[in-house]
Amino acid sequence: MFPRPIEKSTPAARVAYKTLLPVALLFWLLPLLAVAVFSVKPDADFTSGNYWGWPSSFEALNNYGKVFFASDMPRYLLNSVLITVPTVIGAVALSTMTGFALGIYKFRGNLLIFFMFIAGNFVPFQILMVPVRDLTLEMGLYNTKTGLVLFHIAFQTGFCTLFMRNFIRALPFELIEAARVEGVSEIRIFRYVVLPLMRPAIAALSVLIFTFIWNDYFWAVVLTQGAESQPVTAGITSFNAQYRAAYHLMSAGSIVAALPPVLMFFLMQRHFIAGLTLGAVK
Amino acid sequence: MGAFRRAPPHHRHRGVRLGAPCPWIGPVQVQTLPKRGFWARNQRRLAPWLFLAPGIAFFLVYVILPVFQSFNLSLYEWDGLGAKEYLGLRNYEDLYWEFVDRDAFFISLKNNLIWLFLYLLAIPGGLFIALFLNQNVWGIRLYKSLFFFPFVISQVVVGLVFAWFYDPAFGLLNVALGWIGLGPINVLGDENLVTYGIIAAGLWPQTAYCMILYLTGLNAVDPEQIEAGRLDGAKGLRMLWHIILPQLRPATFIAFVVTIIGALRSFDLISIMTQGGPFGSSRVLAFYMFEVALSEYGFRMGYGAAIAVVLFLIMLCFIAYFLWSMWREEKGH
Amino acid sequence: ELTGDLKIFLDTSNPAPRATMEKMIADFQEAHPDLNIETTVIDREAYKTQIRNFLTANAPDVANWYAANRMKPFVDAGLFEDVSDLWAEAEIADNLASTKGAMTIDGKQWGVPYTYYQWGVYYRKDIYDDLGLSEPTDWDSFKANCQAIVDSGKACFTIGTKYLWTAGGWFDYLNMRTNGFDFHMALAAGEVSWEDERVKQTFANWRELIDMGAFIDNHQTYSWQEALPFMVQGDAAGYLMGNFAVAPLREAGLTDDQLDFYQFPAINPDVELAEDAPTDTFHIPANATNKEAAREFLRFVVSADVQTEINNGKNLGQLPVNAASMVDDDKFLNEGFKMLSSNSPGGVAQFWDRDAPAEMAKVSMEGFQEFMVKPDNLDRILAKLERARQRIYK
Amino acid sequence: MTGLILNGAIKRYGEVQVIHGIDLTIDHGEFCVFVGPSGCGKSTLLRMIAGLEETSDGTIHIGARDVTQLDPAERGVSMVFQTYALYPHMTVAENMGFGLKMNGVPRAEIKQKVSEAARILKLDEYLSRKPKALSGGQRQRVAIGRAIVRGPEVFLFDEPLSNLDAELRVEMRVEIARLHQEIGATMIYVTHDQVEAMTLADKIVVLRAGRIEQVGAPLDLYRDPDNKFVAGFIGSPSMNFLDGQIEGEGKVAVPALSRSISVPASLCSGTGAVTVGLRPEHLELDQSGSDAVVELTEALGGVSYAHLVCAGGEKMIVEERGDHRTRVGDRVAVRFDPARAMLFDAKTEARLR
Amino acid sequence: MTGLILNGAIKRYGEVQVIHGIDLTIDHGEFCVFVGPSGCGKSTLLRMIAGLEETSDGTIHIGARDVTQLDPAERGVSMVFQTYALYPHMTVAENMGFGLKMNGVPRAEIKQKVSEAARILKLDEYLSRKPKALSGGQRQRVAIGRAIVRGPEVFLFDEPLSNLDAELRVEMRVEIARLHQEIGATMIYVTHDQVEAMTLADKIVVLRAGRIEQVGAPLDLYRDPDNKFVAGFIGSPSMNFLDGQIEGEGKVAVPALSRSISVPASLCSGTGAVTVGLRPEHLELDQSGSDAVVELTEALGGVSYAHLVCAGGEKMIVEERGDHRTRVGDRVAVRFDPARAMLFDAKTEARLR
Ligand SMILES: Nc1ncnc2c1ncn2[C@@H]1O[C@H](COP(=O)(O)OP(=O)(O)OP(=O)(O)O)[C@@H](O)[C@H]1O
Ligand SMILES: Nc1ncnc2c1ncn2[C@@H]1O[C@H](COP(=O)(O)OP(=O)(O)OP(=O)(O)O)[C@@H](O)[C@H]1O
Ligand SMILES: [Mg+2]
Ligand SMILES: [Mg+2]
Repeated sequence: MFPRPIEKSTPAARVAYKTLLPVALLFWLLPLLAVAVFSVKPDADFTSGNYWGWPSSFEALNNYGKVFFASDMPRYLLNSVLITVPTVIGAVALSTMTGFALGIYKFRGNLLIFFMFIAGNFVPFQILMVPVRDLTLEMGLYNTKTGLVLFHIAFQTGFCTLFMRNFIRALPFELIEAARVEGVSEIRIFRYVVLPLMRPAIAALSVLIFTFIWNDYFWAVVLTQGAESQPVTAGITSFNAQYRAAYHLMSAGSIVAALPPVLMFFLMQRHFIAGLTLGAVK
Repeated sequence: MGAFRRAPPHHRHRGVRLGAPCPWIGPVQVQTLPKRGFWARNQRRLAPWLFLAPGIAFFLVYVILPVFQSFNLSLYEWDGLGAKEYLGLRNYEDLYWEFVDRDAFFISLKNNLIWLFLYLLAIPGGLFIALFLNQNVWGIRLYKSLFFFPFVISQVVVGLVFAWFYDPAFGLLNVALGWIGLGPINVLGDENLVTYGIIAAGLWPQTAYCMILYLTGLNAVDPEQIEAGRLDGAKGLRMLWHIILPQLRPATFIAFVVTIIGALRSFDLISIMTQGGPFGSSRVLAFYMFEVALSEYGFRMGYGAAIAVVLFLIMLCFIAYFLWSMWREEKGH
Repeated sequence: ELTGDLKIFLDTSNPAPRATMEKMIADFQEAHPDLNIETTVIDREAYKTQIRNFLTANAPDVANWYAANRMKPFVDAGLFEDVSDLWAEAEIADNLASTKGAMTIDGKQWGVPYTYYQWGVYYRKDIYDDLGLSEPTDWDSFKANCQAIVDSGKACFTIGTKYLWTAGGWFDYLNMRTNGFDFHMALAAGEVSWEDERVKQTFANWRELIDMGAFIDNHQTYSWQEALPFMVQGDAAGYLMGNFAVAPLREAGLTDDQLDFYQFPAINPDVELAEDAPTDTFHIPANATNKEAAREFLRFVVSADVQTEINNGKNLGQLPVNAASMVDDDKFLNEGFKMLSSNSPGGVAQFWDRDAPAEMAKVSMEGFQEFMVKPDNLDRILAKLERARQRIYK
Repeated sequence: MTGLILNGAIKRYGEVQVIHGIDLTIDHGEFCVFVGPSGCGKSTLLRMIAGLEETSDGTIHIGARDVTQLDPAERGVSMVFQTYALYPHMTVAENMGFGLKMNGVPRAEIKQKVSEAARILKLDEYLSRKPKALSGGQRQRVAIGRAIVRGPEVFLFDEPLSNLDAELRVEMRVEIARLHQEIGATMIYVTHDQVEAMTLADKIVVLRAGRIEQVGAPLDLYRDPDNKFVAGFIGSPSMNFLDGQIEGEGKVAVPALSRSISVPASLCSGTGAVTVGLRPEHLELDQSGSDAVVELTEALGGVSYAHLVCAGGEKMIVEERGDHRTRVGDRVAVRFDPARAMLFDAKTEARLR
Repeated sequence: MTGLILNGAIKRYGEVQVIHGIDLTIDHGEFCVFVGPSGCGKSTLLRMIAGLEETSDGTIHIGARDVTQLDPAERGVSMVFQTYALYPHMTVAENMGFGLKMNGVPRAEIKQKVSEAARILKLDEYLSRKPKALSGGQRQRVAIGRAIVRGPEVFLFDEPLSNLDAELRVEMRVEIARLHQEIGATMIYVTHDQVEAMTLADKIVVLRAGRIEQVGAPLDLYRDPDNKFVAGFIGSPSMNFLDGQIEGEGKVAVPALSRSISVPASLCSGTGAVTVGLRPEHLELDQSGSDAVVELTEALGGVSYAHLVCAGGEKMIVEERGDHRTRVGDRVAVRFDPARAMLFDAKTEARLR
């Protein structure tokens, strides 16, 4: 392990390290903590200029109550869920299949197709903006969640394929050969041998995609408008406008918007980090 | 799909009984000799295409074709409503003049370069934090996750938070500057500072990302090599430089790629924090193109496409580099 | 008798205007019970881009929008119905004459207005009283007032230029007062060079204010709403803004005793006063299916009674477009109405970003913002705008 | 009968040919071992038989059927992989029954066959465990069980024991021998372990660079190799090779030992360079001479190996048993029964006999 | 002199103690091998000597210096790892010279030392290659070269050959023995391979569960083990153990062979259960008897092993040489020289002598 394990150094160094950790963390998360504190402050603190002091009273219930019951926030949150969940399912489904095909079979053009997915994944997505918007319009899906979902699925398939293919590559190929010798058809090999083994990858990827999509702003702005279909990232900006300088409500709103991916991250932390390792560093 | 169905029972156990029945497990038939339908004969050749079809279809329609459509569109003038007017390379010529005149395009390009270089600071930053956190004390896992936190939050929220942080009237930055006796500065309102201010905001989550990449990389460092290094008398920074960093190359590579791409794609933060202002001085290509093509005063689709094409060409260098190194690795196997 | 479907798209998404519109449509429905009216309200900002889609894809029968240059792209693309026939009808021809210009392109009319509002200086009367100041009547008293306010440690004007257009309002007034309405319109139409001496004079006047410290600091980081608290808290004494600013200012606690309004005073005594009065409009998309009902609806909207009703203080709180309507008994509406109807001989402009083509508006407003922060850059800014003009108005 | 016949089997990867026309007959019930140095094509040949690699040319018959073009599943073979290739997400029972299940065999029948195989392999207790809860040897047994369950005509093993540690390897080797005795099926077994090959095989196939060097029973190869390669490959420690020169008349000069040895005259037609092969276990040392110096001794307890350097620098290894052992630095004479020496043509490396 | 002395060396991981007070002296220039079953603490002990693990208690002296608290780099030791631990991004020359470079040795001197080591290890041609372009054996040589270059007083090897295949292992083993002769430094070598231990060691240290079972020269351990554990551990195939019962008067009944054997009376004090140890190479078979049935034979060429099952079900292995070999199913008598049998206390497992 590098650097040298701290347990092996002097007790003084150990204590120093252990005190430094929370201090460093505090600094690192300072902006966020500020928002968290903002979100429980009363309106009056802002008019009286008490931005950075201790809240004069705790208005968490009040502020969050307003966010949930007196704004479009719930609507936006629901939209986000309705956009994110189908996208995750779709992208993961498509990419397990492409990853399987590219990881297992040797055929002409394999690497070419694989590279197509990778290159597409790294394309600056702005270049897709106008044509995709037109395409969505033509399909009558402009300003619908479906339109957004379809695009997200397609675009994420690039990254997911890279991820899944590398994962499948790392599976022992003998497993597939063993199944072939036993007379299992290719589709059943996928279903009964490979798919169960990909569970960790699927979990990791789902978490990753969830955060990507949940946090997407650009495409939300390009392909949707208005509360009936926009996700929370876009919603929060109009929430912003709606509440002008009501920092306490904006903070509460931001926190609410950030919460689902954060929760997801904490619940699935292991998968998330594993996912990064599997898909990225490899 | 007929080929998928299992062969009918009489076929299935037609079971040519070849050779001696294997006495140890009772009579054994050669399992199945189904009629070799088209699918059965060709499944290994067809299966990959079957699995690829939906993915490729989606990807072609939504990603690959649009790239070419954008190339095409950049040769036209089009406001999204009426007929397209063919211009040839006029859009690019205009971009050229904007560049020469140091107009919006020049500023965007310049800012993009600043983004590219400064964003790379996330890599050493991430490495530093990763080294700091790569210990085994109680609760370290929680610390690691909390340090990773900024990456999970939407850039929209990050943008808002930093905008408040920089707020000239009450922002924490100016409060802090006040403590050390420096005058208030309006980071987002100063055309010389604004880009750096936004980049700093962007570095926050990006550093977290690089940190996690390095943490996983450090996990994979071969402990025996560290021990060999210790026997060889390498310590501290020399150990880091000679033994650890070379082993972190895969992590560095990925960090480099995602950071470059993140820098070139930067849109959310600018859009949230400044809308490209003040007076357009914080624009980058990605934002400029959105502004030109889809914002309230925009709808010059062709021109926007031309900007996107330029951005794409820059990115193409990196994509090519990435593919090239992947290709080398694939061949290496 | 009208039958069939009538699809109406609205951008009046804020609660009050939304209720007003829904009430008005309900009244129309009552008069035409066999008509099947379907109303869709879209977020105001979203509407601006979405209109491009629905006008081509699935057009409603009626849609609202803005006058002047703002409707030009759709007129040019043939997406709005020519409603000159309506304007030929006596009722409309007589009572809506003042807004006819704003609805006219190529000599034809493409829609009808339903409301408009004045611009001008809203100010803290209590502060003026404290400092012993009164409403200025000319450029010198305007500056003198301002100097007095600045000397008292406040800013004369709050403004938030993050989204640029607020700077456009200042330019409108300074330019119209310096060079007159016609010159202003010619500039918007790209007929005058930005490096013209007259334009420079406008900026020279503006610079006097800037150098004086008339505007709040860091305005480039605020939106127009974020600039309101400066006025509310008394750090700034005035705000050049549209009448829609009144509602939030009142909401924030300013009473009608504290808040007052004056017309932007003359600068060049040789030019006639002209005002900004942005007009909101209704149009019939060219692809509409029930144009007959749509025309009837437009007639209904501009009729005197309806205008009185929807523009009153409880509803839109703005000015009716029909000369035969009553202006609600609101201090600011009354002042505004008086100003527009009797003290705006030079003409009525829509607003810079509606009068100039979008692209020019964007570039120029960015220049205005830069100028307000860095007045020394003026020559560079004007050179840039001139280049843009040459490119944009081919 | 379900033997196996390869007829001119050839494998090419693109331009490169790695199997150069193998002709081989394996009888029903025979235990055939492929040995050869790494990269010689053992695995490739086995995989061609399994159908996992396409055969570029030639034919493969299993029993009476030409299976060259068939899918692996239709060939009636089972394969045991070096890495076991157990499905980690299935229990032992599911692993063993998976192939049957996928082929629509009724559940009761699967169950019966699996428990029968488990009994044979003493896996009964582990049927509901997942592979990762098993030791290496148990996993290997499951892999074999999976092969058994399908009741194939031919079993294929690709270095099945090389992932086990030394002790377990010995144990499982005995197990496999017992299994072959018990079920009597045809088995083809790839290994590069001398001992496995010698102890398990009915017939050893020695491969080199995609060609068969010799086929035969283990002791036949040991006693009567066809060429220098096989002689050197079979037997451990390896046979010592010394350069020799035919002096005619059944005499071969061996400069390393500075003497000539007599061999049957029939072997020495004409003159020419030969290689003399002497197995370590057929040599004896004698302190009275000075053919060579002991450079190193390796004492393993019951046996030790003396590494000698001859006058000319040639190296030899001699096995010593009993209580008297030489020591490093001793000068020794090397004695042997000339009848046990083998002669090889120095150029073609073919055995002279 | 630069021998090595361990004095009550103890290692604890938290609560768990894994090395229980080792006292051991290794002389200068000695080749000392640690053997023992997996997990007995061989690697831990070696790493404590290297300084890679802290010593929880006790002291370690190298030469006259107490190094217990020193950094690895300061102890004058070099280590060769099982996985080689070559720096993949450096060339062979850089790998070998890295330690010197870190210690500020002038470049010319590094170069000279590296090429000297390369010469000894025959690596000259590969100096500018990266490790991944080398074969396993070459990598192992580079790892050794890296250790040599620093000219340490003590070399430490942790199973350096276990990642090589059988053939290379033999080759490298001889290489290491030669190296030891050539440079004469103190070497400590961990392995679980019998043959390596027997052939390389001047002194073998047999460890079990963090304690030393016996220390001695290889053949001493083979001939004169202190207890059943060492007896069973040293020698391959393992010693056969049969239950016995002292009948007094120098007689031990061995039910498995249904007879008694005579042993020196001094060994049989009182009555009680003993274990009789018989090495496979000390047994002979005789077709004339029926002590046991041959269950399996493994013919390796010069030698074969007969696996016997005695009447009571006990198993034995017997080594056979020469031309006459038994066959499976034969009923045989087992003969041996009773003087070669060893007796162990059935309870304490200590050798009775
Ligand atoms: N896919 C392939 N493409 C090209 N050459 C290949 C391929 N697979 C194997 N080879 C070559 O075929 C030859 C035989 O390989 P094979 O794996 O059969 O050897 P082996 O005898 O099993 O060796 P080992 O004992 O190391 O397992 C090797 O030279 C190898 O390089
Ligand atoms: N970091 C550790 N924490 C706790 N116990 C450990 C640690 N490292 C090793 N051990 C324990 O110490 C004992 C000795 O381990 P060691 O690696 O020295 O064994 P070994 O003899 O080298 O085994 P092998 O032959 O498998 O390499 C083992 O029981 C192991 O579980
Ligand atoms: Mg192989
Ligand atoms: Mg070990």
